[in-house]
Amino acid sequence: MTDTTSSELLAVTAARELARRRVVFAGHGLPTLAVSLAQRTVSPEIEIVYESGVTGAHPVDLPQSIADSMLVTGAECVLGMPQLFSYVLQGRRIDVGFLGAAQIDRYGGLNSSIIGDWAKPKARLPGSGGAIEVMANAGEIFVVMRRHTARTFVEELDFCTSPSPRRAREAGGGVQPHGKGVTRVITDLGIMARDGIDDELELVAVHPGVTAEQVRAATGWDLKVADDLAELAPPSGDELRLLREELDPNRIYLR
Amino acid sequence: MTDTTSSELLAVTAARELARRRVVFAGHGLPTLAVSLAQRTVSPEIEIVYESGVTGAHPVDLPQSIADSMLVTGAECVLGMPQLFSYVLQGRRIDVGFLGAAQIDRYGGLNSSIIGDWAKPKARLPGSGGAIEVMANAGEIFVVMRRHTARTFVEELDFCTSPSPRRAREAGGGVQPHGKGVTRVITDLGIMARDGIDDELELVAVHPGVTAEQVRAATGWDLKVADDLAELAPPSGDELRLLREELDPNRIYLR
Amino acid sequence: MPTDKTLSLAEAMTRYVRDGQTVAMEGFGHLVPTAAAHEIIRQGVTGLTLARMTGDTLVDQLLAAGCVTKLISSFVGNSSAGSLHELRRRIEHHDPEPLEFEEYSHGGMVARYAAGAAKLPFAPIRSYTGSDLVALNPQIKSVTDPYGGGEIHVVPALNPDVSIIHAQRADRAGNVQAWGMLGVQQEVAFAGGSVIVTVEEVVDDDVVRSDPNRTIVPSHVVDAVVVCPRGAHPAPVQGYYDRDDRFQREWSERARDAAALRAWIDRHIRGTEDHAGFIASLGEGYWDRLEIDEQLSTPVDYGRRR
Amino acid sequence: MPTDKTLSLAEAMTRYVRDGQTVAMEGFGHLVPTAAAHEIIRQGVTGLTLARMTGDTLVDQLLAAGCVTKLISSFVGNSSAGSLHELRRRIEHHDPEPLEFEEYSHGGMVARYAAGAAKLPFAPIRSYTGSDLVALNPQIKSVTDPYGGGEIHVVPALNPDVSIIHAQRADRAGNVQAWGMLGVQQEVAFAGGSVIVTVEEVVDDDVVRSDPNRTIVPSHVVDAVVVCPRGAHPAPVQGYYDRDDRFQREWSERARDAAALRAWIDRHIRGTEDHAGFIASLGEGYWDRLEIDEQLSTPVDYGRRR
Repeated sequence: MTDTTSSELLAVTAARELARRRVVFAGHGLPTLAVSLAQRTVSPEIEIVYESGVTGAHPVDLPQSIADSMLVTGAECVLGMPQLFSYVLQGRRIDVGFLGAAQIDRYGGLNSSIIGDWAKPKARLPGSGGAIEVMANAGEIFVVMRRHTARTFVEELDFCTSPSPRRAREAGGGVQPHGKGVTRVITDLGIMARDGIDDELELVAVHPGVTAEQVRAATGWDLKVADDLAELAPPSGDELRLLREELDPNRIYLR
Repeated sequence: MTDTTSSELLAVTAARELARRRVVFAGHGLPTLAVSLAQRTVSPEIEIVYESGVTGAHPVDLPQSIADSMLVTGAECVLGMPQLFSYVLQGRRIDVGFLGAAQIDRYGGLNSSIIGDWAKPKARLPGSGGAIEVMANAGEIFVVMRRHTARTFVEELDFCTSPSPRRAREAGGGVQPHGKGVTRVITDLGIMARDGIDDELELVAVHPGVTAEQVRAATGWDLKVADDLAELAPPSGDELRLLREELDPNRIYLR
Repeated sequence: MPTDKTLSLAEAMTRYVRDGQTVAMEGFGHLVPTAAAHEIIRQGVTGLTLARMTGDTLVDQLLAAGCVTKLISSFVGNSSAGSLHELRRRIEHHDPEPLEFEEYSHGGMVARYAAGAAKLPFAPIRSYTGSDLVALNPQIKSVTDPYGGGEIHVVPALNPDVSIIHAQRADRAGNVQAWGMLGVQQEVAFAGGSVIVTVEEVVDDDVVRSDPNRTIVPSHVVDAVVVCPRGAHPAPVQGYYDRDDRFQREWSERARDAAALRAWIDRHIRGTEDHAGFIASLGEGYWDRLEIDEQLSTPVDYGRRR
Repeated sequence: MPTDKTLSLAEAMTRYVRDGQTVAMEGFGHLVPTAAAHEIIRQGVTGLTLARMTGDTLVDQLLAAGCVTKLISSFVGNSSAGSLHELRRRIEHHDPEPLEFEEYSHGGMVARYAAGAAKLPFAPIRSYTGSDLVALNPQIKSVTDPYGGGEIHVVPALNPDVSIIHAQRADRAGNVQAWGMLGVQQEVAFAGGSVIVTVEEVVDDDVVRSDPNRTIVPSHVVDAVVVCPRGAHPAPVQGYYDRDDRFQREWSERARDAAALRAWIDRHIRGTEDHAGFIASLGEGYWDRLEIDEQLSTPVDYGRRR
C-alpha cells in the first residue's frame, strides 16, 4: 500500500490520537472519517456527537455532511440544537472537539471568520458556527489542517474567532474556558501538541521524510521542537484498507 | 333540574365567563370542568393547556388530575415543562389562567403557601406550583373559590404567593407582570371583577337569592358593589345535563 | 461496543447514593421514580437534600423514613388527593424534627434544572416581582438587563449530586426513551453528577434505534440503567399502567397518623426485598384496576438511502 | 372546532411578510424553508433583515435577488460544498452594495431564539471571552453573576417579526410534527410574531393525535400552514427525500458568476409560478436521485383507559 495520500495520512494520524477518548464532537470532513477509523481500531467505545444533534450514529454509508439525514436513520439519539449546545456542549459532556480554521496561532487560537480588514475583508470565511462553543467547552481540541504553511500558522490572527485559554485569560471579563483548548494540531507535516494554558504548540512528531526545519519554515512563528521529536509510523496496511475499502470507498473525504 | 349543587353553580358560572377566550391554562378540579363546559357551549374554539404540558387534549373521560396520562392519549401535543413554562406561559401564549388560593386580597393577590407564621406556620399549604408564573404571564386570571368567607377574602394575606400587578408595581425591582392579574373571582355567592392595575375587586353579580350585604359580610374588607349589580341566571337545563350526564357523570369534580 | 450499564436497583443505589448528598428525583405526576425512593428507604440513607418539584407520596415516605433533612421544591400538596401530613408535621410542628425547605415556583425549579443542565450559573425568569417568596428564599436574586430592560429575577443553577428518573425504556448503554408527559426528565438528567434511570423495560438496541427522536437522554449522560417494572406506581406510565388514584387518596388519610404511616413503611417498604416484593405486598389482584388497553402511535418514516 | 389555517404559499407570504421586516428562516441542514424563500423572491419583497443560523444557497439566493439588507447569522459558508459567492461579493467588495452583518456563534444564535421564545430579555452563555466577535458585535454584552461567579456574557433575545420553518407534516389547525434533525425549529416558531410553517403534507387530525409527543409546535402558535411538497430542496427531509449534494456543489460554482446566478434566479424562481413549477424546472427525472427507501419507526403504546 504505497502512495498514501495526504488525506489518508491525516485521517490515520488523527484516529490514532483518539485512543482512550470517549465522547468526540466531530465536524464534517476528515474528523468524521478519523473518528470512524478510531472506532474500528484504537478506541472501540468512542462515541461521535454531531453538531446537528445526532449522538450514537450508526450510518450505513459515510455521511456527506454533519446534517446528512442518513446520520439520523438508525442513530441512538437526536437532540434539538438547544439541547446540543446548552446541555451537551456547554454541559461539558464532550471530551474532544475537532475544529478546523484558516489561521492558528502558537497558543492554539483559531480564525475561521475573516482574512484582512474586518470592515471590508479580503476573504469572508464561514465564521464561528459552533467553533466558539466547542473551543470553550470541550475538554480538549484537535485541529486537522490539510496544508501546513506560514499563511495558516501565523504569528498573529487577522481575527480571533475561537480564543485560546491564554487569550481568554488575558481578555478577562467573562467565563473562562472549561477545557485546555487546542492540544493537538495534525497536519500534512506532523503533529504539534500543547497542554497547559501558557504552553505553546510544540512540534512533537513528523511524518516520515519530514524534517523539523521543514516544519519550522512552514510556520509563521518560531516553532518549538520537542527534544524527543518522534517520527510517526506510516499508515498500516490495515488502516489504509479500512479507510479505502470500508469507510470511504467513494473517496468523499479522501480527496 | 332543581337542587343545583355549589360545584355545578361554580362550573356553569365560570364556563360562561370564558366566552370569546381562546387559550386557557387550567389547573385540576373545577377549572377543567368549566373549560370543558365552555367548549360545549359558549366557546367552541377554546383550547386548554395543562401544566403537565398537554395542549389540545381530547380526553375520552374527564381527567382525574392535570397529570392524568389519559390526557395525553389522543391529544394534539405534549410539551416538556421547560417548553411549557418558558415558551407557552412566559411566552405569553395564555389568554386566561385559572388559579385557586387559600386567601385573596382586594387587588387579587393570592396566598397558596402559608397560614400563620412563616417560620412555623399554622398550616403549610401546597405553595406556588406554577401559580406565580400563571399570575405573571397570563393575559388575565380567573379564580374559582368554593367557599366565600371572611377567612378567605382577607384584608391582608398571611403570605403573598402570587402578587397582584399593583403589589408587583409597589415592590419594583423586577419584571412587571404581563397581564392584568385577577379579573374574575367566581364563588358560591357571586362574581367579583376588576380590570386596571389600581382597581379593586368589585361585586358585579350575585347568584339568585344572594344579597350584596351577604357577600360584603363574607368578605374581610370593605367590598365595593357595582351600581348595576346583576343577578346571575341559574344554570340552564342544558348546562346541567351536559355537566351531569356527559362531562362528569361520576361526579369527580362535582363533589 | 457500548458499555452495559444495567444494574439491580439495590446495586445502583449502593453505588451512587450516599448519606448527605443532594438527590433529585423527578417525574411530574408521571414517570415518578417511586421504586428508587423505596430502595433509598430500605438502604437507610440519611441526611439527604431532596430536590423534587412536586411533593407527593414519595416525598412524604422519604421524610417519614428519616432520609431527608432538607427539601427543595415548588409544590408540597398531594396533587388533588389531599395533604402530605408527614411533611406538614415536620414544617408546622417540627415533629419529629424541623425540615429545611428551600422553596421556588415550578417555573423557578424548571429554570434551575435547565441552568444546571447547561452549566450556567443562573437563569433569568420573569416571575417573582412582588411575591413574598423572594423574602423567604434569599437564593432568588436579580440582575440588571444590559439591554435596558431594568432588573430581572434570577434563580441559581441546580446540579444535584445524583439525578434519578423513571422512563418507559432504555437500551443497555443507557439511551433513554420516554413519551407522554416528560416533565423535566431531560433537564434533571443532564444536570446530575450521577444519573440513575429506572425503566419499565430494557429493550434491544434496534428498538431504540428505530426512533432516535424518542430518546430524551443519550447514553453518555447515564450511569446506571435499572429494570424496574411498575416502578412509578402510584404514578402512571404512559402505555404501561394507569394512575392509582385510590392509593393517593388513601395515603392522605393514612399519613394523618404518624404511627400508622411508619407501620405501613415498615411493612411495605422495609419489609419487602425489592420493588417486586413491594408490588406483591399490595395484595393479590391489586394491579388489575391499573391495567390499560393498547393504543399505538402511527409509525413515522425515517427513510434510508437507496 | 379548530380553525383551518391552510393557505397557499403565495397567500401566506402576501399576508404575513412585508418589506423591511425581520424574518427568520430556520432549518439546520434539514427542513430548510427553501420554497418559502423562493416565494419571497417571486413577490419582490425588499429590505428584509434575514435571521438564519446557517448561510446556504437560500441565503445567497435571497441576497442576489435583492431582498435582504441585513443578515443575522452564525455561519456563512455553504456547508461542505464551498463558498456563498454572492454573500462574499456583498461583504468583500460591497458589490452590488454592502451587507450589514450581525454575527454570532451557533450557541449564541440558539440562545437568542430560546430567549425570544421565552420572552426573556437576554440569555447568558459561557462563550465569547477572548473572541474578537465581542468587539465586532456590540450586542454581545455581559452581566455579573449574583452568585459570585464573576462576569458572564449574554446575548439579546431574538423575536423575528415572522418566523418560517419547514416540517414533515401538520394538521389543518397547525399542530406541527417533525422528526430527524430538529435544529431550532421549535424555538424560532415560539419566538416569532407571525409563524408560517411549510410542510410536506397536511395530515388528518388522527395521525397527529396518535403521537402527541411528535408535535414540536402546537397549533396556537401557528398562523399559516402551507402544503409544499419538496419544499426543503436542496436540503433533505427525513423520510421524504435525500439531500441534493450535487445542487449544493453546483451552486458554489454557479454563484462565482453574478450574472449567471441572476439568470438562474430569473429562470428557475422568478420564471416559475410556484414551487411545483420550480421543481419541474430542474428537469425531467431530476428527482429520481433524491428518492429514498422506507424505514419505519417502531410504534409506541400510548394506552387508553379500559
